Amino acid sequence: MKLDLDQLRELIRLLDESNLTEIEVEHDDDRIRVRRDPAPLVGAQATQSVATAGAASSEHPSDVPAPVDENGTYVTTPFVGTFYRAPSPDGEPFVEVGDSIVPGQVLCIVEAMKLMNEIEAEVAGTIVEILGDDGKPVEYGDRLFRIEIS
Amino acid sequence: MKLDLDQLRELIRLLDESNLTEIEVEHDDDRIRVRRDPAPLVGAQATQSVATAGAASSEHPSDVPAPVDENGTYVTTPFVGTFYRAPSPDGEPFVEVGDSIVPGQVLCIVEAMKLMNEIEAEVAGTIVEILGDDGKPVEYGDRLFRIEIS
Amino acid sequence: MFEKILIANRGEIALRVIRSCRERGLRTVAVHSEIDADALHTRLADEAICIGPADPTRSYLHIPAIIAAAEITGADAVHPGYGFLSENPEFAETCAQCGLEFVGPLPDQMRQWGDKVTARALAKSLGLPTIEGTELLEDVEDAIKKAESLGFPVLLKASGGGGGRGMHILHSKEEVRAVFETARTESRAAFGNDALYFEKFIERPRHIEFQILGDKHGNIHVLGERECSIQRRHQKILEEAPSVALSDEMRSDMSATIRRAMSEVGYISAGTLEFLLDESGELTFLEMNPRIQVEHPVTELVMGIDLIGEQIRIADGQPLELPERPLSPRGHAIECRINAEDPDTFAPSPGMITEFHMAGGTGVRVDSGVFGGGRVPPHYDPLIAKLIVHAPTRVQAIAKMRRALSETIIGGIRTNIPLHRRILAHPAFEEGRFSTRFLDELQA
Amino acid sequence: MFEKILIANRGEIALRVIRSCRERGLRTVAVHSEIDADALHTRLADEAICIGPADPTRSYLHIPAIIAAAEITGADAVHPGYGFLSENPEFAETCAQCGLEFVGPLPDQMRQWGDKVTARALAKSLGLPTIEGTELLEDVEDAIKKAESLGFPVLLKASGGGGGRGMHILHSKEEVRAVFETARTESRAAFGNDALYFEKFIERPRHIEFQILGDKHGNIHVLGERECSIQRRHQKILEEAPSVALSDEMRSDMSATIRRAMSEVGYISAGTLEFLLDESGELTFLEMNPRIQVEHPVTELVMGIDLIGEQIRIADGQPLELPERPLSPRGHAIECRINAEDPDTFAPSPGMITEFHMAGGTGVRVDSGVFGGGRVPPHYDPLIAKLIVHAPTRVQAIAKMRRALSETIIGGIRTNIPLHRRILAHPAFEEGRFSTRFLDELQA
Repeated sequence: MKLDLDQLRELIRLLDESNLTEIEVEHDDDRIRVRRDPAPLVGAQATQSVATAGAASSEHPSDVPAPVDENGTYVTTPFVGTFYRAPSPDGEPFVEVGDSIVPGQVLCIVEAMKLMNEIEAEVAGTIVEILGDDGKPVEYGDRLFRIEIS
Repeated sequence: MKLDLDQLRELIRLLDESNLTEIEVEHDDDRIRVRRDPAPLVGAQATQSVATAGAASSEHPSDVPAPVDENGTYVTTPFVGTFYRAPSPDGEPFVEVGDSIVPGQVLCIVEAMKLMNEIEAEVAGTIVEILGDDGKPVEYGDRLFRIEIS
Repeated sequence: MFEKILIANRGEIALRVIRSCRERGLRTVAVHSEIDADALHTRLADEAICIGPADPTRSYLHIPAIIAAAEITGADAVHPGYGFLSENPEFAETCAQCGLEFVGPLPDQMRQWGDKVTARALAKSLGLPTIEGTELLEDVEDAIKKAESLGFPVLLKASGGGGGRGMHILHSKEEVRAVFETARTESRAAFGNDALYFEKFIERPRHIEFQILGDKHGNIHVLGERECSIQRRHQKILEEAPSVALSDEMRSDMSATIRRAMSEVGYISAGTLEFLLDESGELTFLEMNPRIQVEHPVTELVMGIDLIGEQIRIADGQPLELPERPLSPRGHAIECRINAEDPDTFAPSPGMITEFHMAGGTGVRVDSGVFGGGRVPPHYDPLIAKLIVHAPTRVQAIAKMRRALSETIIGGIRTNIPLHRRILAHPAFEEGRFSTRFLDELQA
Repeated sequence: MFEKILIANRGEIALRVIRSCRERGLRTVAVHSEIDADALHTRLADEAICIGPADPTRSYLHIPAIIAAAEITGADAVHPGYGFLSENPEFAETCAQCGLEFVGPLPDQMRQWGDKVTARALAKSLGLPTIEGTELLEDVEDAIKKAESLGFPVLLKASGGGGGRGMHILHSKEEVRAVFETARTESRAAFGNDALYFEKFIERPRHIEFQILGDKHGNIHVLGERECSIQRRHQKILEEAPSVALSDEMRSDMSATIRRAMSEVGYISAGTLEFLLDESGELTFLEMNPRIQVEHPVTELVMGIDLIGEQIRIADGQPLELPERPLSPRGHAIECRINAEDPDTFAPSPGMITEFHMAGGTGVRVDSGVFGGGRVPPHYDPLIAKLIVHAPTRVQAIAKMRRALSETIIGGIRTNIPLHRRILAHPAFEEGRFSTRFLDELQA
């Protein structure tokens, strides 16, 4: 089977848009595989309670570029737990849509085992969408914020 | 998926060369299916013991054209049984490679349940290959002779 | 002992027979149609012979091709499975003439039990309780007279019918008058036989059947009953063993009666006596199927035996090795027939099986004839797999079957799994309160 | 009773736990890594939570993520399966601190039995026969002295080792001198612990293990033994129950001894006591595994119980409902571990499973964690399925397993099925004459 380049380009685009790291298409003896390295986690270096600024920790290596598509960059959660937009029930949200952010800035908290894990920004930019629901559970890798990099 | 005609022709050629009646190729949501009616049986009208000449019997309808490819026409067996090239162990073979044949001519016997089923030619032509082994079992649809149609 | 057995069937029952043969060191020959060239029975047998095109009348029902396949492979015996040629006495006779042992009853026994009216008379003469019924009906006036003496409602049945076809429930002589001639014409068209008779109609019966095995040495064993009331248009969908409707005393009394009756006729091989159980707890003989049945695994599980293996041993002339005293069922077994069909319309759903994951784990048995990537051809029975569970109690068996259905994933075709889930979730089913009308009422 | 259980595992054991939960009406939560997003346990649980990337240290071994998953789903209990966190007392303690019932023994019991030297001393004090062995070795001179007093050949073992790693057979004091320091360094690197000791080396032992269950009410049941001598580099490949090497008297004597010992320590949940059986028929305690084991199904089949179900009932505080008298094994069961690996080189063979047809039919149980079209990731244990058979006798069980292997079709990856076929075809295996060296000798 002949595969034209448009088709291959389409596959690559699909891969880019998704959370996946690999797409494999098998066809009798034909197989197309497009693959990329695992998606990095913006803010993945935030560790329990006290967020470490800057470089990735050895526990959560994230030395690959942040996933960027036409819609911007996503901040995903490296923790399973409950998503909170504010430091306390009555507190002001850390960020709102439209806010400019700088690397190291706390964007939210993911609580697990009574520990408040702060998630920090890794890039400078603007919050264009908040995808997590305040007070609701999040799984590992869930997208929390969409950011337009400045 | 773009399918070029060469590819389609290749599929059709594969189908023609095979015993199949259908080839289906799936590729994600795309599917190509090439199909033909069941392969006709040259000589299929030969019934038990006494071969009926000419038209197909109702038991073995074969009113579709014989399968023809670049290599000629094949005579296949409509009976499971033992293939014999001659009417008796010491007899002369019904046909040899190079022989000219006419429709209705007995080409061989397939024995089953002690009955000698004569297989007749349906077309005029020349025997170019004998594919059955004398005294050996044949399954339904096995090719017995290759014939070049005259 | 035989060395090689040809299996004159396809699908799950062909695999079932291959399994029992292989465990006994017997070689197996599969026969297959062209469309079944990649079917599982074709792939898993030691040898496979193509015997004809997809049309079953030219392959699985074509006696000369099957016998010829046995000849060229040197098979010693033929197992017919169920359906196809399994109840065809001519096939059994042809096997015998060609020196092949037919794994089943004698041809005359197949004839004896094949015709329903003959079978009922025979059963009666053997002391089995039979449903009240009439002789064959001469004409419409004779029919009205016989219906009135039997008492309405009555069931008008075709002597040559089967599988629930050709039956009419009649409540008055007006209905007899309205239906009789049509039914006679239908019967002639469908079965080549226009003989009709009446049976007493039981409003809400259960379908209960007893499994038997007889050997060539005069031994008969009765292996308990199966409950097969969950039917759609007289087609069984879900079966279980034992039946909640039978007490130990009823079971043991009827087993003794059947054993006496079948010993008298010297029945050989596996067979099933089907009964109706009426509201008052009376069992009446319905018919006898002289073959293995689809639902045999539930008996195997609760009785701890291999029915197909016993069939083969019997055909080989070996005596049954089962204990002298009747076996008691241990635990509870349920079978769900998985059909390739729409769960609502019941329209067949042949096609490519894109995904196939059957349930596993403890107490789960899978008898299937298909595989992921394989194709369900439109030419044959839609039964693609049987899911069978065994647990200490009926409540646990139901829970296990629900669990097993929940993890069964079949993609690419539609199946009746949603129907099975509805049945198993129904309070009346859970409580064991149901009749053969359960499914019609559930669907209504 | 619990309402919801989180399963802190993947693969076939996660499915196994889901099955027992579902049959009891318990809801299940699967946790999974990113690469297991489409795995069977993820698909078949009632809820599934992604807890981290493929690397197990960041997902299946990452305690905070698992606890957080239990918190956000409101699970009442955690079943750890085997491997991963199943023998981690800190995990069990964390569960307890977070209000989650850990389905397993108490953390202190896990510690008691987790260290081999402590465990052996405890076993000895409880009256279990233990293999002759030494205290920890101080240095090479101390080692030589102790080896000579024990008598060569001796087995040099790492106190923190397990699964057969870190062991050396030594035949002379020269060999002790040559190996001691290297072994100490290896042990420190592999187990974070350089404590070494000697055991008497048995040339051709069998590996026999006893299954126990203890509840929170002080009841202990011993559920017979398993024969696990078919090993490759101390990894079990094929297991059976019962063992042909044990007489009824040996079984019942050892069961009584174990029951007394485990009652004394008040052991809770499922556990396995592993023994070596030497050529003279003496059983000596090797170690105790405080968890469910891979090969538990062979015990389930011959004893007719659901070990995972009992584990859950025990964790919930319910008393064992097993009979007072020891159960006797019924029939014979064999398990083949199907690994995604090259059957000759044993190199892992991860990849896409293009075709997956597991055996079915009577007496065949399949516990699998994969499906056709699914992928075996390279990050985890290569065990993809367990094929388990149950038959009246060992000869029939072997025939059934051969049959079951013959119809198992797994495409796209390599598996060790050819190795299983070789084992089952070997006369010494058939006759039951083998030791833990069987497979090494077969391969040689």
